[in-house]
Amino acid sequence: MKKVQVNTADKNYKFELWRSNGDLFIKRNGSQHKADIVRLNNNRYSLIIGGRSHEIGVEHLPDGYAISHGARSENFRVEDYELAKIKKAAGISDTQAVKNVAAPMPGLIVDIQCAIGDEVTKGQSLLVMEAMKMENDIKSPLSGKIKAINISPRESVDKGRVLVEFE
Amino acid sequence: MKKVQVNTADKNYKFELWRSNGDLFIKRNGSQHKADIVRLNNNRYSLIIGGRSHEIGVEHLPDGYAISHGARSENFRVEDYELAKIKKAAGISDTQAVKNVAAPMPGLIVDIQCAIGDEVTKGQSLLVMEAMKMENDIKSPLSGKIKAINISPRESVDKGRVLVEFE
Amino acid sequence: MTEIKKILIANRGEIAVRIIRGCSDAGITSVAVYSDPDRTAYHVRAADEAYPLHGSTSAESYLVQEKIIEVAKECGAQAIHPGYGFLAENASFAELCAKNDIIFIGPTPEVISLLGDKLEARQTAIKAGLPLAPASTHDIENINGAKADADKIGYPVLIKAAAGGGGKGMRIVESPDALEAAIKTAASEATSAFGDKRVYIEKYIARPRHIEIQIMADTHGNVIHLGERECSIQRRHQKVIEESPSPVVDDKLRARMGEAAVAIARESGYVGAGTVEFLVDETLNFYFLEVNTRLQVEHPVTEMVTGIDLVQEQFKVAAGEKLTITQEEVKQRGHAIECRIYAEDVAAGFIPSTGHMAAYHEPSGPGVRVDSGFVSGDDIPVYYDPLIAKLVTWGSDRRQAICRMLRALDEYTVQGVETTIPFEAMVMENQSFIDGRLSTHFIADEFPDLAASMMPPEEEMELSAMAAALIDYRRKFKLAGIGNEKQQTADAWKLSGRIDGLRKVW
Amino acid sequence: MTEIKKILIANRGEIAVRIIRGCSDAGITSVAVYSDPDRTAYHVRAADEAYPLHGSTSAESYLVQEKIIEVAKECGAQAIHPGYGFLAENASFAELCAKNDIIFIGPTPEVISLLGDKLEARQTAIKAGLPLAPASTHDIENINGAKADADKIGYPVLIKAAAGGGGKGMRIVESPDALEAAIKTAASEATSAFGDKRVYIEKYIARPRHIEIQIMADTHGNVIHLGERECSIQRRHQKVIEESPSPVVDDKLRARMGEAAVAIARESGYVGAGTVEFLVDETLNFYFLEVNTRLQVEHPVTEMVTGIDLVQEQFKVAAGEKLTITQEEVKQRGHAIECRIYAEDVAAGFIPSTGHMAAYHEPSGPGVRVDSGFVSGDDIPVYYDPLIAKLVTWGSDRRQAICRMLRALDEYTVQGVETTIPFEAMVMENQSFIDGRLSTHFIADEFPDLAASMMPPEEEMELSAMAAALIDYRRKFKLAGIGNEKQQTADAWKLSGRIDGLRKVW
Repeated sequence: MKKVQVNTADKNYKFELWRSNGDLFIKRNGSQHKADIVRLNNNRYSLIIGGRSHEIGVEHLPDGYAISHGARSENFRVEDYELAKIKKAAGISDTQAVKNVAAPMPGLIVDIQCAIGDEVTKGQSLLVMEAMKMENDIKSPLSGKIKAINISPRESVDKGRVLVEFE
Repeated sequence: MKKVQVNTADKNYKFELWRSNGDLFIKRNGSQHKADIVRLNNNRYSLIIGGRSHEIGVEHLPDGYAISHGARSENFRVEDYELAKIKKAAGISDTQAVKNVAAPMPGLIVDIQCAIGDEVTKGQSLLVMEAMKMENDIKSPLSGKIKAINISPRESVDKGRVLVEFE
Repeated sequence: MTEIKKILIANRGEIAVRIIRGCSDAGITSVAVYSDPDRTAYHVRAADEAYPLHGSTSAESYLVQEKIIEVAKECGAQAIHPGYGFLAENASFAELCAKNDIIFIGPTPEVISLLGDKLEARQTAIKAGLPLAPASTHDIENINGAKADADKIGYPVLIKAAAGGGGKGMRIVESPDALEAAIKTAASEATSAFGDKRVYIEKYIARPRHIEIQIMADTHGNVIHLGERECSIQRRHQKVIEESPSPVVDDKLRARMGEAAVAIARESGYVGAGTVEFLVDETLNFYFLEVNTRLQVEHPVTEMVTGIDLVQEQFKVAAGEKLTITQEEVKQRGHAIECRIYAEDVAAGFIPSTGHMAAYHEPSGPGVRVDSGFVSGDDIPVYYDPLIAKLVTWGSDRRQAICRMLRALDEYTVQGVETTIPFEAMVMENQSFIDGRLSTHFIADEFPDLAASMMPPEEEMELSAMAAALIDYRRKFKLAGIGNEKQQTADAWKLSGRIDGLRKVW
Repeated sequence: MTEIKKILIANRGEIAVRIIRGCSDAGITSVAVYSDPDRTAYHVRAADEAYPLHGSTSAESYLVQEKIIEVAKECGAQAIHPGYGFLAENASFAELCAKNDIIFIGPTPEVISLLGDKLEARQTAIKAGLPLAPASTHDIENINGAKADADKIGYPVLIKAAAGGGGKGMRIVESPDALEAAIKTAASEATSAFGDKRVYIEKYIARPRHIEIQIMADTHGNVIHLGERECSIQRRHQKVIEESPSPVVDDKLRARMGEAAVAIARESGYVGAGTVEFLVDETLNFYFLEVNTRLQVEHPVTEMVTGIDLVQEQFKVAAGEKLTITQEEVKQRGHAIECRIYAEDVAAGFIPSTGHMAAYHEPSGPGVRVDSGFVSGDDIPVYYDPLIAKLVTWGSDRRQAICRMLRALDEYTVQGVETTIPFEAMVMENQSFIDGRLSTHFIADEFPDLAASMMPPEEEMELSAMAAALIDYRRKFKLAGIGNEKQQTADAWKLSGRIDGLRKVW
């Protein structure tokens, strides 16, 4: 039997898993289910948990898994439960807060609407990017103070380029 | 420039191929075309020859290629033209005649309608196989004398199993 | 009236997927069952719930009535949809469902028994006033009686299994001396196929069309028909291309055939969706053939032209609701054609072809519907029927439906197994087909040498040969490291000879 | 009359594929053109012929009129279909086609110019007797004139680009002090989008519905309309979900709006397929908005309910044929809904999301049509609009169309990029949508905090977490070589730590 904790950016889920007579079981909050997981192609899996049938996509990330279900995708880290407990006791955070804003797509920086040292609130527009003939507001994912702005107006950026950093 | 001969079981095609200014050209019977071939996924290729657009599937065989176009598939061997000429002069056949009958699908041998030493004609029923709840006549692909019968009635066979051999 | 919230689908492949989609469209929870080789089949992945039956063959899984009932009870399904084939026309299964308080989506066990027996069905048809081809009224007891019957009917005659279907246990007999042998083989085939050796003799109708009427009946005595389907193009007595409306049925004939179909439904106490099959001779006389007490494979062509979802209607009738459509409200619009896409080698005589599909892509766009049991990357298992999908096209007229079918067949990519696609494309371009000149002998008449007809045209062969030459040239070019692509030639050199590695470089 | 045998499609993506399918259905040879990044795009592979335009961006390829004309002349295409966007409403391109004796599939250059200019279009609408929202009759010359106009019309007002479309150069102004700034930004946006800085002022209608009428006119003076489409659900002033018929349009209103649309078509001398757009206020008054002189993105919903193939009709009209349908023969049947499937991150405010699609599978089955520009394994290029496909469902009524849309959205697999699918599923389940209570403010009204609305439900999160735990468990189990699968554990050990290798073993 194995106890694991599955973490997202702001949540965690505890499960127990074990095998018995060749079948796989998973338990959460006292309710236990038989689980059958079979790989298909293209990193897709058929998952039957307690009779419910699901098809999911899996991408392996350096520190976890991106799980696609339906048209949504979420990232998860799987940790040994005992280890997670120790980390918590030692005051090590489970979730690494995002401290920067990366370009969500390749494009052109049209306007910068913030400055270093600004205190911004979550959802506030930081800059405007042009991509696919559209102007897109890039909004702040958190409330905080801006530490660095790495780009200039009229600069072309690739997807994933860190545009703004927070303190 | 390269001259090749492309062989099927009973036909052959001669082509000349060359590159010029980064473009690929192919010529047959005096008519020449610009050819553009780009790989997609799953062993599929986009082929534009003389402006005509085709999508083909390619499987690599030990001695050639299986080319799928539309819903059909054919096997081809590609040979150097000079080599093919020499072989022909030396009396070596281009095409290796099929000299046996293989199971076209997995199934059960229900009836054997021929015997060793029989002279059979092309299209004659050799045996009956049951597969997918259907009885299927297995017909002779050629006219010739039977050398060996490798199976017995009520025997289960896998796809590709050589059932009958010709002299 | 029972509210049906969960339905178990006792089937697999495209029809299971079709019914799962129907459940989803009706807000009903769908339950799939599966044999071991079907664990990753699309119907299992598409359903809300899925439970194993274990076993590999149909006999070990989809045909084990008790296992299916057990799953239905455990998961709380109120109803079972049997699809077609397997247990769809099995009266004892319908009875077992009733005993376990599970709704069987189909007619009562009594009606299944009555209409499933061809001789009893004939009697019912006679009572309902339907026209029938001359036949022996009983099963054949001895060869002398059979000879007398056949003489009375007149040769050629057809030997048919009383419990029959799908061409099994069927033989055409041209003259008295062939009768005895034909009866023996037909009876033996019938025994192994249906566990019932009874056969009977029927007048053989030359070059008939197979035209059938879709019926729908509720538990309140309402019976309607939804027009006809022409299913004349058959191989091994099994349908391969169907359409609605039939090119030869006009409003008058439709009304007459429809009335006949409704009459036998009323006579038998029919409930649910069913099909009354007729043979139609060259002067458009029609003769009752049989009743299929289930959803047909080819039901989508009727759905496309009438706009009525037959699976939804089945659900409503099963729940005890009244039919929401009257006969007057049934209107045909345009024309629909279905091609069954089988994994079969047509040139070799329509024999099954199995294997891994290296590439699979279904057509779509205007007027195209695909009812499929597979998606890209799936294998076609060897245990079951080789039906990959049903490709249906709709057009504002027959010409447009044919054009769209040709286009859709052309778009359909199946790499790795032989399919009936090239054959169906050939039919769509055949002049007799275009003119609507059809009969159950269509394939034999139009393509007497099928293997030769199926040879690819020379220009296609040349194109494929050219492709092979280009692929080979490109490959050798890259092996020699002369390629002008992004990857470094040094890498290409390193891989030289390792074909597998190279494929990835291309 | 000209027989059109070959058509060049001056477009890409789903609309190019749609028109290629239309050519195929009509027995016409299709010619694709492509930019460098589109060499392997599906429209290139689906066409009969394909020629490069070279260049990466639209400006270097699909917008270069001379290149396209040159390809058409070289390959012998008699006609060019511009699709939508790119050169579809470009009068100078239509003129260039005419000069080169190539049929431009669309109205004359004069009509494109006339109706493409919003101010001239308004004048034409007035002449034809159409109801209009109050507006400035000329483009704004100076700010004082503009202020006077706005005062006369009454705030709030809308600043619109004379050459506009797609929400570009559009601004809502609530009060006089915001007018000047809004005019400036609108004019600057209009300049960069259309090369035309002219803007004008129109009465702003609160919570309007966007309802449009499809028209079709031949060169013989016959003009018909094919009913309406409701396209109220918009983001960034661009449509995202459309349907036909509209939940609020009855036969009477349909007839009045249809007559208005036919009137402006006659007034302008319209030929071909076109769309007359109206705003409809809360008491169902309608106001002329603009005419789109091309095939619309959302044309399939009209095709599904009328059974008329608009692309085929365009071909016929372009060849000089008379319309084969009269106004009386146009009948709507059932209900159709279209969801545009965009590669966009909805939670982040509908911003484009690009990348490689690791898995891609389109839905099918009863009542489902997909007009797509991609197949499995394709990338979404960054140079163009992020429209992956249009998913259209048909039902015998609106409820069934919604149920089928929900099912089809659920079946639609797109792994690797964010799409609008979860958003559209949420709309299908929204009570206001179900009740047909729509306006162009629908998204803002119903989902004021879109990011929060787009959060996955807790049970889905838990399922995904469970999946991650199971995948991880399975992987570690295999790493330890305890797996009971076929592959030898020795091999698994060897690969231990090499994740990439291991993935293949699973």
